Amino acid sequence: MTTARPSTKASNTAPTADTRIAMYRLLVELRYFEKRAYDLFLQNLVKGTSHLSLGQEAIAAAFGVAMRPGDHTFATYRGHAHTLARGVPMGPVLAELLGRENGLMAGKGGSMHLTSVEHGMMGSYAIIGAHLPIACGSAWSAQYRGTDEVSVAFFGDGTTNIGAFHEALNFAKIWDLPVVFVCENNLYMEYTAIKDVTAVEHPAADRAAAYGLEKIIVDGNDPDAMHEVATAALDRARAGGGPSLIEATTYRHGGHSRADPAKYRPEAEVQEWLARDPLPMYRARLIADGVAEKELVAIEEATAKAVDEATEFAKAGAAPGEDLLLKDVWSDGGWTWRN
Amino acid sequence: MTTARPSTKASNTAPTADTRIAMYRLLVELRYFEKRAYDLFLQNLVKGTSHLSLGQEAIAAAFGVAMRPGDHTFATYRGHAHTLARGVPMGPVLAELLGRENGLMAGKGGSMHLTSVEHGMMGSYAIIGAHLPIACGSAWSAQYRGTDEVSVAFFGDGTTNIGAFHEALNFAKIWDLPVVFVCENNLYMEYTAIKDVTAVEHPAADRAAAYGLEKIIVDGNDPDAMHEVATAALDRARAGGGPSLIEATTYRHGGHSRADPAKYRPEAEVQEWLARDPLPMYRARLIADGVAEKELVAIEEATAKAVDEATEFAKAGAAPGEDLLLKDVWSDGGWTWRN
Amino acid sequence: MAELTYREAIARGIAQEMRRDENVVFLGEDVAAAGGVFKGTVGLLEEFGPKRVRDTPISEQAILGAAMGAAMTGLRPVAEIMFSDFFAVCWDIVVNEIAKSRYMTNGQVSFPLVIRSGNGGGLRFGAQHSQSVESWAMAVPGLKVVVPSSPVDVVGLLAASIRDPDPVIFLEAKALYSTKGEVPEGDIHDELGKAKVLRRGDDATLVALGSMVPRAMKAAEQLATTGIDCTVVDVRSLVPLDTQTLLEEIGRTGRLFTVEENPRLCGWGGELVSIVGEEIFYDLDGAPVRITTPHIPLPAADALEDMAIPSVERIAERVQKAMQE
Amino acid sequence: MAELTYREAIARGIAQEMRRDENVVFLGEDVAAAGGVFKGTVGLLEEFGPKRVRDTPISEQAILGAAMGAAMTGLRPVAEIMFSDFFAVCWDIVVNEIAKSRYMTNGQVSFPLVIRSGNGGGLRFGAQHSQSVESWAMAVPGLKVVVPSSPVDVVGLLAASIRDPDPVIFLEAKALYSTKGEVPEGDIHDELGKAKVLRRGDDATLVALGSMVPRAMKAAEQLATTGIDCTVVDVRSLVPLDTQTLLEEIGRTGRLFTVEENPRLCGWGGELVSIVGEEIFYDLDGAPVRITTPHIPLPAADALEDMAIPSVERIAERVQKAMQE
Ligand SMILES: Cc1ncc(C[n+]2csc(CCOP(=O)(O)OP(=O)(O)O)c2C)c(N)n1
Ligand SMILES: Cc1ncc(C[n+]2csc(CCOP(=O)(O)OP(=O)(O)O)c2C)c(N)n1
Ligand SMILES: [Mg+2]
Ligand SMILES: [Mg+2]
Repeated sequence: MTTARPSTKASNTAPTADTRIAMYRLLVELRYFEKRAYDLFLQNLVKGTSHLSLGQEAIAAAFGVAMRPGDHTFATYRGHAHTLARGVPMGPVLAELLGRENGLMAGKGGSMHLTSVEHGMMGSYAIIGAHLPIACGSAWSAQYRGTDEVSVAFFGDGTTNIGAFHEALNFAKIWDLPVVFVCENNLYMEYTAIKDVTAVEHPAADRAAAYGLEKIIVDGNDPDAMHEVATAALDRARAGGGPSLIEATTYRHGGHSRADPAKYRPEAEVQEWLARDPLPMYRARLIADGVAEKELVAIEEATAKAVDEATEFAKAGAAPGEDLLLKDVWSDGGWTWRN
Repeated sequence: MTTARPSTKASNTAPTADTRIAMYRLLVELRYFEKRAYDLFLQNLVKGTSHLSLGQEAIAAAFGVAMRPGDHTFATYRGHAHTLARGVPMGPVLAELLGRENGLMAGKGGSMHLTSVEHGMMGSYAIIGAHLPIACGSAWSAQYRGTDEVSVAFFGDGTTNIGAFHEALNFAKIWDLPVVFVCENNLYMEYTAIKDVTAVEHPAADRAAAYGLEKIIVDGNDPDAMHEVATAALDRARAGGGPSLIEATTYRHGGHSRADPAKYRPEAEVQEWLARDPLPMYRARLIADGVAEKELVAIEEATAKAVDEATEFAKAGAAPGEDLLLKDVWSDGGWTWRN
Repeated sequence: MAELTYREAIARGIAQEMRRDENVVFLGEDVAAAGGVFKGTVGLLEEFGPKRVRDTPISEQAILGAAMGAAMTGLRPVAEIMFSDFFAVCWDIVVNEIAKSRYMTNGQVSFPLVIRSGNGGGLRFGAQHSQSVESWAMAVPGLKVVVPSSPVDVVGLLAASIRDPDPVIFLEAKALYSTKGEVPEGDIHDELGKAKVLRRGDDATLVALGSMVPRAMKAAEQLATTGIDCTVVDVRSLVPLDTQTLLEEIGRTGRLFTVEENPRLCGWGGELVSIVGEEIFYDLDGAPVRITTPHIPLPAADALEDMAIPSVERIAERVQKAMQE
Repeated sequence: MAELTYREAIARGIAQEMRRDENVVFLGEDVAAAGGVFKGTVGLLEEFGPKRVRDTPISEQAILGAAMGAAMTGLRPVAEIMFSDFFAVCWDIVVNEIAKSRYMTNGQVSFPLVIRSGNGGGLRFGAQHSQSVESWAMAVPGLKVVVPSSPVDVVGLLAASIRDPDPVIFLEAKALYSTKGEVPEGDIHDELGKAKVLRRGDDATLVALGSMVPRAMKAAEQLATTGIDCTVVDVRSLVPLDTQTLLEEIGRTGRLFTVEENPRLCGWGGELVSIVGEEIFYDLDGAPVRITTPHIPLPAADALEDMAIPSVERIAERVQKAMQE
C-alpha cells in the first residue's frame, strides 16, 4: 500500500486549524450523504445507477477546501463527493438521484451527470476520459481571459489507459494550462484490478514524465497530505506554472456501482483499507492534535440533521413533467430541429 | 540532431555483407521509385495525394531486410517504401498511384492504402494512430496461433500525441505481444514542428517508460544502426519478450505531401539533413568497407531499368471499370445491403 | 427446450461458437473474471480459459484494433463494447478501418469479427449510457448490423454473426436483458438478413426493431381489440436488410408504421420509408408514419425516460389516429 | 463586390467574426502558421496573433475537448477537424459531450462553438479522406449541421454559426474549395435553418446539399432542354431543417428527388422522404426518388470515384427516367 507523503516540498502549506475543521466537516457530509443515498437505493428510490465514493472522500474534501470560487471542477460518474465538496446543497443532489423535478438538473442528468455551474461544478462525465480534454478547455479559457481560475479534473486509475488521458496531458503541458489532473487510484476499474491491465505500477504517476510533469503520489486517505499537494498544484497553476498530475491512492469501501457486491477483492485487502478509513483516522488525529471532540460531534449532529432534511426535500419532489422532457436541447430553451 | 547509436547492446547482430548489399539495393529501389513517382506527379499522372519517404528510406530498408516472410507490416499513408521493402513489385504499386486497373488494389485504395497481404504488407492506414492497435491484433493472433510471426507498425512523430498510440502501447505491453512500434521521427507533422506541440523532447522514446518499455533512439539514416536495432527488437518479440518502441530520427527531403513545398523548414536545417542523405552516405561507407563500386553501380543500373519497366507497366494499365466499383465490400465479392 | 433470459442467451451463443471453432476468441472490459457488467458472459472464462476469454484495459480503440488485426490474420474475434454509447471513443476503428479495409484492398483481407454491445435505454442510465446507435452503424458501408429481440434470436443471430465472414455490429437491447424466452437445445444458428413476421393482420404493418418489438406486439394486441388488425415485422437485421419481406408485408396492408427507439433524425425508419416510397409508392394506401423517440438526448429520470421512448400506448394511439384520418 | 473562392471565403468569414468578438478563438492542426492544409485559414494568424489562432498537436479529442471547455466558460471557439473522416477519432466529444451536456444539465451550460471540417469526395483521396458525414451529425440530437454550397454562403453561414449559441457542425465541401463566387463587401451574416430556392420549375423538385448543389443545377438546366422544368432547393442547413420551404417546394411540383453525396443508407434524403411521406403524402404525384452514392466506401481512382458520386448526367438521367414512368 502506498503511504508516500507528497513529493512536492512541504512548504508553509500545511493546513490551518480552520481548514482542517472544514475538511472534517466535508468528510462527514460526504460520508453521511452517500450512506443515505445507499439506504434510499435499498428502498428502491434511487433510479438508474449510482457510484459511491465511500472511503475515497478525503480527496474531494481536500480539494473542496483548497479550491476557490471561480475554479472549475470536472468529475466522473463517481461525482457525488466532488459536487458536494464545491458547496452544492445536498437536497437537490439527492433529488437528482431520485429522479425528481427538484433535482439539481430536474432529473434530466441523473447521478452520473451532477452539474452546478454556479458552484463551479462544471459537470460529471460518464464516458471514461472525456472530461480531461474538456478541463483543458476551461483552463485555456481562464488563461485566455487573463483570470487565475484553475480547472481540476478528477478521474480513476482505469482512466489512465484510454486515449483521451494521453491527449489531454500532452495538450495541457504544451499550452501551460492551469489545470490539475487528479487520479483517484482505488486499485480497481469496475471489477478488474488496475494492475492486471496496466504496464506500470503507478498508472498516473509513472506516466507523468511522458508529459514533462513531476511524479506525484499522495496518500489519498490523508486529508492533510492531500490538502498540501492540492494547494501546491493549485498555486502552481494559478501562478502560470502549468498543469500537474497527482496520483492519490485510495480505496472504495463498496462496489463499483449499485449493482456490484465487489466480491472480486481479497478480504485481507478490504480489511487493510477499512482500517485506513479516512473518517475515523482523521477524527482521531484532530482530537490528538487538540481539537475538542464536542466540536466534531456538533459537526456530526448538524450534518446528520442536514442529511435528513435533504432526504425530506428530495422525497417531496414531484416526478418531472413533459415540459422538462423537451426543454433545453438548445439555448432558446427548446428542442425543435425544424420550422 | 540526434545521432545516438542504439541503446540496446550491440551484440553479434551487426549486419553481414550480404545483408548490407540487400539494404543498399532496397535503398536504391525506394529512392528511384519515389523519384519516378514524383516525376509522374509533375506530369499529372498521379491521382489524388501521395506522401514520399525520400530521405527516410533507411528505416524501411533495414526492417525490410530484417523481417521474415510471415511477419506483418503496418504502415501509414507514407507507405510506398515499406510496401516495396517487403518485396512488393514496383509495377502494381506505381499503377495504384496512377489509379489503374492493374494497380495493387485495382485503384480502389490509392497511394495512402497500399496493401499486399501475400507479402505480409497488411495495409497502409491514413488515419493517424489507427494501425498501432491493429498491429497489436495481428501480434495477438500470432501469439495465439503459436507462431513466431512479428508485427511491425511504422508511424511518424506526430502520431505519438494521439490517443490510439497510448492505448496500443499499454495494451501491447500487458499482453506481451510480439509487436515492434517504429516511430520515424522526421521532426515534423504536416507543416508543424513536432517540438512545438509535444511535451517531451523525444516524442516516442521519452514515452517508453510510461509503458514499461526501454528507451530506444536510433539514427534512422544509418542502415547499419537501424538494422541492429530492428533485429534486436524482432528477435525479442519472436522469443516472447514482448513489444519494443523504437524512435528513429530522420528527415524527409521534400514536403509532407504532393501539395507541400515545405517552406516552413529553416534552410540550414534542410541542408544539414541533406548532407546526411542515407543513400550517398551508405554508398560511401560500403565502398570504404571494401565493396566494389561496380557492384553498387550494377544495382543502380538494374534498379533504374526496373523502375522504367514498372513505369511502362503502370502507364499501360486501363482505367478501372464499373465492375470494380461495386466489388468486394463483402466477402462474397459484392456490395449489396438488401435482398 | 429451456427458458433462458436474453442475457443468458449471449453466453450460450458465444459458448456454442467457441466450442465449434477454436479460432473464436472473446475480449472486452470486465468480461472474463466478472462475466460482464450485464452478466452476459458468465461462465465463458471458466469453460474456455484466459487464453480465449480476455479482460482488457479501458482502451476501446485497442480492443477493436486487436479484434481487427486478429480477424485479418486468421482468428474470429468477438469483442465487447460495454455500452454502445462507447462506440464514440473507438468509432474510427469501426468505420474507417474495419468497415472499409476489405474494399480498399480490393478484397485482400476479410474481417470475420463481431462487436457486441449493450444498446438503448430503459434502465434510467441517462444520455451517455442509453443511446440507440443502430443508425450510426447502418450509415456506414461495410458493416452488417444485427439487433435481436428475443433470447432464441440472440443465440441464433449471434452464431450467424460469428460465422459470417464480414464484420457484424451486434446490438443487444439493454432493456431486454432480463426478458425470458424458450430456447431449444442443441446447435442453433440463424441467418442474417431475414426479417421475421411475428403477427399477420390486414390493416397496417408495424415494423419494429430490438426493444420495440415486444412493444409493437403488445400495441398490435391492443389495436386488435379496437378492430385494427396489424402485421408486425421484426427487422432483426438492418444490414443486410430483408427488403423482400418488408416490401411484401408493407405492400400487403398498404400502411407502414415504423417503431424506432432511436431519436428521429436519420433513423433506420427513414431509410425504410424512402425505400418503400421509391419502390411500392402506388401500393400505399396512406401516409407512412414513423414512431420514434423525439430528437433529444435521453433523460435519466424514470418518469422522463418513459415519456421519451415509444410506449405501447403511444404506438397504439398513433396507429389508431393515423388509421382514422 | 469581390470574387472569392470557397476556400478564401472561410478565412473571410472567420476573420469577420474575430474582429467583431474577441471571444472568438480558432484552433486546429496546421491552421495557424501554415494557414490550413486546404489553405482555408491563410492570414488569420498574421491578423489575430498566436493567442487567438492556435496550432495543435494531432490530438482531435484534445482539440474538441478544448473547444468545449472553452465554450462553456465564455469563449466562442472555432475548431477545425481537418478532414471530416477524422470525426471518428473524436466522435465521443462531439456526440456524447458537446451535443448532450446542455440538455443533461437542464440548460446550465451553453456551447457556442463551431467545428469546421472538410467533407466529402471528389479529390481522389480514397475512402478515409472523402466521406460525407453530414448524416452522422444529423442523427445526433443537440447538434446543428450546416453545409454551404457557395462562397457567399460560406461567409454568411459561418458568421451565423459562430454567432449561434449552440454547437454547429460546419461541413465544407472539399470538392468546392476552388470554386468561385461573388461575395459582397462588408459584414455578411446569414441565418441558420433557411433553405434556398435556386431555381423554380413546375415539374419536379430537386433537393441538394453541398457539392451536389451545382450538379443539381446543371442537371436542371439539361433537363429543361428536354422539357422537364425543375425546382432546385439548396438545403444548406440540415439542423435546423427548413421543412417549411422544402414541403412547399416539393408539394408544389408533386415530385421529389434528393441529390445526396453520402452513401445511401440513413442519409438526410431518407429523413426528408419520410417527412414528406408523413406530411404531404397526398400532394405527391409520384414516387420520391433518392440519388446517392451507392452504399460503398469511396474508391480512390479518379475513374472509380467519378462513377460513385452522383454526376450531372446521372442526376439528369434518373430524373428523366422517373418522370417518364
Ligand atoms: C469509454 C468508456 N469505457 C468504459 C466505460 C464503463 N466504465 C464505467 S466506470 C469504469 C471503470 C473506471 O475505472 P476508474 O477509472 O478506475 O474509476 P473508478 O470507477 O474506480 O472511480 C468503466 C470501465 C465508460 N464509462 N466509458
Ligand atoms: C486522426 C488524424 N488527424 C489528422 C490527420 C491529417 N494528417 C495526415 S499526416 C499528418 C501528419 C502526421 O505526422 P507524423 O505522424 O509525424 O508523420 P509523417 O507524415 O511526418 O510521416 C496529419 C496531421 C490524419 N490523417 N488523421
Ligand atoms: Mg478505479
Ligand atoms: Mg513526422
